[in-house]
Amino acid sequence: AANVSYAVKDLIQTYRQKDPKSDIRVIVGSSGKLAAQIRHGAPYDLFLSADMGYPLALYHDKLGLEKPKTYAKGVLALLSVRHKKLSNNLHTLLSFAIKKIAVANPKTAPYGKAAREALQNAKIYERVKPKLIYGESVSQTLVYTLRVADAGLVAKSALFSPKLRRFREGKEWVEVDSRLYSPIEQGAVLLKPEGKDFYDFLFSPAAQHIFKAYGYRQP
Amino acid sequence: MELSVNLTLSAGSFTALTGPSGSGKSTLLRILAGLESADGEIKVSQKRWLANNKSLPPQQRDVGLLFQDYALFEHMSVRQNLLFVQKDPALADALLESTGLSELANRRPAYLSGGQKQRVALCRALMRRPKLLLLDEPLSALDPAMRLTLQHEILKLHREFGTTTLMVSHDPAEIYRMAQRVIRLENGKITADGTPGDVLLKRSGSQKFSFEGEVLEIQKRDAVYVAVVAIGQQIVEVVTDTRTAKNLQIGQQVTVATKAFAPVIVTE
Amino acid sequence: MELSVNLTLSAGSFTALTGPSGSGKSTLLRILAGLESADGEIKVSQKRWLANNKSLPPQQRDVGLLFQDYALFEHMSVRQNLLFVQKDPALADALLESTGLSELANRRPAYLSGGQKQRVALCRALMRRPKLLLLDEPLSALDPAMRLTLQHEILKLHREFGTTTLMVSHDPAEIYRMAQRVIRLENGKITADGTPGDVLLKRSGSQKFSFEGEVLEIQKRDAVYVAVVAIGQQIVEVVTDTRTAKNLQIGQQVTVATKAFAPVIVTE
Amino acid sequence: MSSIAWTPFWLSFKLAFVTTAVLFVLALPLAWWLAQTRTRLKPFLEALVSLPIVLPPSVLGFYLLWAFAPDSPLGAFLKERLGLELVFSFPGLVVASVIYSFPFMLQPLQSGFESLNRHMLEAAYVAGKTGWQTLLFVALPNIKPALLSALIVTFAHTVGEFGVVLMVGGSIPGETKVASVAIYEYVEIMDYKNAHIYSAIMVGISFAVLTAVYLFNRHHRRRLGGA
Amino acid sequence: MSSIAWTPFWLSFKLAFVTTAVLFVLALPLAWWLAQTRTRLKPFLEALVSLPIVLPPSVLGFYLLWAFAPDSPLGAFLKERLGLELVFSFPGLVVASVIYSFPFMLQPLQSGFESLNRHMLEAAYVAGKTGWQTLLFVALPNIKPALLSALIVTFAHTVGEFGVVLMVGGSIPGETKVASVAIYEYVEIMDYKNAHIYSAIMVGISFAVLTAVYLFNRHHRRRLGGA
Ligand SMILES: Nc1ncnc2c1ncn2[C@@H]1O[C@H](COP(=O)(O)OP(=O)(O)OP(=O)(O)O)[C@@H](O)[C@H]1O
Ligand SMILES: Nc1ncnc2c1ncn2[C@@H]1O[C@H](COP(=O)(O)OP(=O)(O)OP(=O)(O)O)[C@@H](O)[C@H]1O
Ligand SMILES: [Mg+2]
Ligand SMILES: [Mg+2]
Repeated sequence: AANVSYAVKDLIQTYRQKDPKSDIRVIVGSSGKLAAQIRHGAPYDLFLSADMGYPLALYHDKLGLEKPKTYAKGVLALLSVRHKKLSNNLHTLLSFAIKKIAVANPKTAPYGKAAREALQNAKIYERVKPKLIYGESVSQTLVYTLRVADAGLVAKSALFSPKLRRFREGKEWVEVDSRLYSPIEQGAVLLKPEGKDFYDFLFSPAAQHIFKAYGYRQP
Repeated sequence: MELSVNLTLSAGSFTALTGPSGSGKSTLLRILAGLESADGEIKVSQKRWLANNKSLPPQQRDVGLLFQDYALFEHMSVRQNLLFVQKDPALADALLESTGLSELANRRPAYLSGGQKQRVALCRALMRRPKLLLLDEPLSALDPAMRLTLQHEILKLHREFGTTTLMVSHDPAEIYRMAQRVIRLENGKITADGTPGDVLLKRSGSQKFSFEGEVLEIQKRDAVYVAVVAIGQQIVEVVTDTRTAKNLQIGQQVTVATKAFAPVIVTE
Repeated sequence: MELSVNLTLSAGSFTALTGPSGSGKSTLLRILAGLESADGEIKVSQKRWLANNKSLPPQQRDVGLLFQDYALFEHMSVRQNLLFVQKDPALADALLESTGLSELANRRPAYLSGGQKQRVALCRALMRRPKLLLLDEPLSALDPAMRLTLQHEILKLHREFGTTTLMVSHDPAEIYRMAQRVIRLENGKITADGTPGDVLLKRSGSQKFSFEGEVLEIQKRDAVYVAVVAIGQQIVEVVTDTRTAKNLQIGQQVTVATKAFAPVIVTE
Repeated sequence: MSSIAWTPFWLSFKLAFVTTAVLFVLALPLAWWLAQTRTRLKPFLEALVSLPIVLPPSVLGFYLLWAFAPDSPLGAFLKERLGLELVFSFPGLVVASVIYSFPFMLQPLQSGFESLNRHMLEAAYVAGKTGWQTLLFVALPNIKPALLSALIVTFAHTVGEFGVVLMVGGSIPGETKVASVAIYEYVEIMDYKNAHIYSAIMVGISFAVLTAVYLFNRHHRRRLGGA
Repeated sequence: MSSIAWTPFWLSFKLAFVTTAVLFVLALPLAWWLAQTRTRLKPFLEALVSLPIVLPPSVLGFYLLWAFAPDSPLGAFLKERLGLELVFSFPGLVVASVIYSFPFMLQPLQSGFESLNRHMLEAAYVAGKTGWQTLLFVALPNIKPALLSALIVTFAHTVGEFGVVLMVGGSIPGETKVASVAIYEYVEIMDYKNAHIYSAIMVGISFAVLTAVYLFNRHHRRRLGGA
């Protein structure tokens, strides 16, 4: 999943301190594409997805070595770089000043599914629906939010990427109330024995600390 | 090679341009049509077509040009080729009729014979009733009969349209028949300029009736020798004595003449 | 129009093909070269080139064809055009020399004049020293002098290569000079077949020396009238009496003859 | 399986059609000019107009989004002066596709014009025809194979493109969600069955359209007795 | 900013070069044949060979992945008989690019051949040249504008393509991670600075390559005194 790519950089650095000889290559892509590739023999050792669905599907097809586990829980954030009067209340989105809201595509992206759920539970989905524009991935949704939309529901982890660190919580972005959507469980599945070490490392306190620093919740 | 020409054509005149292959005839025509750039000046009835490197574009020159390689519009039928130049169906049909192309009016150029293409190109050049008509070997691919017919046709239209015509031709008889003036171009320079009579006619001293010819064959018939001589496009037999015959060689250039009496014209 | 021809050419002969525009001359040549499909049979020295809808491909026919529209290889220089056909630099250079193209050997066809292109096409057709040489109006774009030179050149090579030649031409003198046999094609059928003498020569009764000609001009000079008559490519002046002159019209077809005495040949 | 939604297909072909038409109008004069100009800048211009295809489509889309955004100078200009909003709208898709597919239309036309018999064009000039008339009535009909290839490649490519379109258009159903985006989504969510069905329909319609064009062309050529 | 990794660029241009070369060899005879055949199937064949571009690249990539996978009949055959593995390998990228870019090479060549002067080809036949000799030494040099356009569009398009390549190749550094994929990834992880730098390099190199080709062509044409 693309949304973990920021955290993964730090994860690898930490892992390297432990095991300097290791050579870890990261391949970034949408979960669906990567899943299709894995199905057809991609030489990947480990697959980090944005949800549990893809890892489970692979596991059921006997491509995973063990049952997938949740390595982190994603958090949904409301970001607006133009309209800076935000509250935890999603009802801000009903404001006339907000004409376009970027969300990830609920069909393909877990964060999109969560965003829709949150809007539904806040009972404003039908009213904001005409304002929604859909990004195909985390990054596309972010690009929309930054450039053309007045607000966006994005992955909180992305806001810790170098480019977006300048945005501050409470000012440009707020967390969306976690009760409004079911947890975004990001699952990992081990594909080859070679990935076992790093896979185990993901669940170590050191790694979990990094995930936390990137805005994820503990599984 | 440098093309350097100084020339005045009087309005409504019919001038022939002749000269060896590669002497610049086509280039001269193309310059007049505005298709080739040149230094110097072209003035047509007070209007400057070319002066000080300013050149009137071909569109505004009101010329008709028959390209040596025809350059027909490949995607149009014969008739469309003419009508594209000028929406004048009456003229188009008349031209096609007189060039024997009526039946081919709906064919495309790719399906025509060489001579048929040439005739279409001729018709097309005439469609605009141009002020200046430039014909680059317009009849070279045609048989003598068709050639003769079209020579008359061209002359007729030349007069009818009041156009000034410049025609490239290699055929002296054609030039004599059609032009009031001949210009011979050699290596880009004018080497002869005058009436066809002056430039083309061979007056051999006192002999009233003599031709340049080439011996093609010498036959012995009964007691006499007969030399077959080609004079232009005509082939004639001349009875000759044994001594002369013995000295003749095939391919030799000779003069055929009647010595004592004048020739007469016999009309049928 | 249907092309229907039954023809035997003897090996090593030189045959001319003539006839009006669109009569099928080029098509016949293309069929012989294997470029056009046809029903029937072609047999060349015991070998079947065409029989029962089985056609020998052009590549295996060993012919040289001069296309009426030249069809030169546009991306090659003049010399490369020849060498592509046959890697024979000596022959290529000799041909270019004798057609006056040596200086243009490195030019590309797009930069040649019409007559120069035609000469390149002629050279190219000869490069293979073909068994069957097919020339489609090979000299039509050339001036009389060049034409004469190349007629001799073609004949020379025809003999040297021992090739069988079929040449399309509209010029009777050219045919007489070059061919042993003439075939006239009209509307796809052979309407005349014989020696040039039989087909082209006009024997007008008892008159030994007479021509068909066309009156171009009638001039009054002193007391006599002079008629300028075009006979083929030659222009002659005939002195005529007043009564005859009065009856003559410009453009009229006349016979010019000497009645009493035979003409004589004068060699220079 | 849910019933098939036809709107994406309709949108795809509408987009391809409009893009091809717009591109034809834009590329035609430029191709004509490039084929005839003698400027020394020609090689640079030629390289320049080929550039839209060396960037990955989604990256190009990213830059276009940047340029079209309402707070960018261009976007602001377009919005205020022309009332045009190019992000997340069908017109935006058209503009993006036009930019991306430009070389596919330009190149065949230009090379077609370059191989025309120059005397034929000159014959039109001598006949008093302007450059435009010559272009439309003489040059264009005589490069039919190249023209056909330009139209077909542009059309097919626009039908298939989705990187630029997805970025600039944002997959709005009924507005910018074209068939290629729909198929992409099915593959993403591993709904392979629908992906297969939609792909098959897409390929089927395209095949029918292309065959029809080629058949028409063949028929037309025959009727005119062309080469 | 980390220092720039040049390998993706090297891979991109290697891929584009190999693809263009392979496609040229494959498309040339087909284009020649299609331009000359009189079979009634021609319109169908022509439509068929245009199809690879009507599918979205990543969807085409998906199908290719599926076909090339070692457990598919084709993949198994290739692996066992030829020792070729086409997924996640450079040869696989080449094969995928070749399939996807096929119409871009074929179409210009075919339309070039279709507008050649037929008598010129016949002159070669009469001179005893085989079809192949005529194709290589007469037809091809006479469609230079079309040939150039075919090569350049194919090359540029392969450089820019990433949908198919990403799917079949899987972004393996040094093997299948070409520049377009690298840029795409930078955009994906919102490292815009690097995305800009890589895009600029990509556009810069491509511009240089294309300009060089056009300049060379112009120079060459001049030297030969061509039209
Ligand atoms: N496009 C061109 N570029 C350069 N030189 C050319 C071009 N066309 C013709 N020439 C040359 O210019 C000279 C004059 O050519 P032009 O076509 O005017 O001759 P021409 O008198 O018409 O000959 P012909 O009777 O053979 O048609 C020739 O030597 C020819 O080789
Ligand atoms: N490609 C073609 N398809 C159909 N008909 C053609 C084709 N080429 C020529 N014709 C026609 O066939 C007839 C014979 O043409 P051909 O070219 O053999 O004539 P030709 O005797 O060579 O005439 P010319 O002296 O004018 O060159 C003409 O009526 C012509 O219109
Ligand atoms: Mg000329
Ligand atoms: Mg002919």
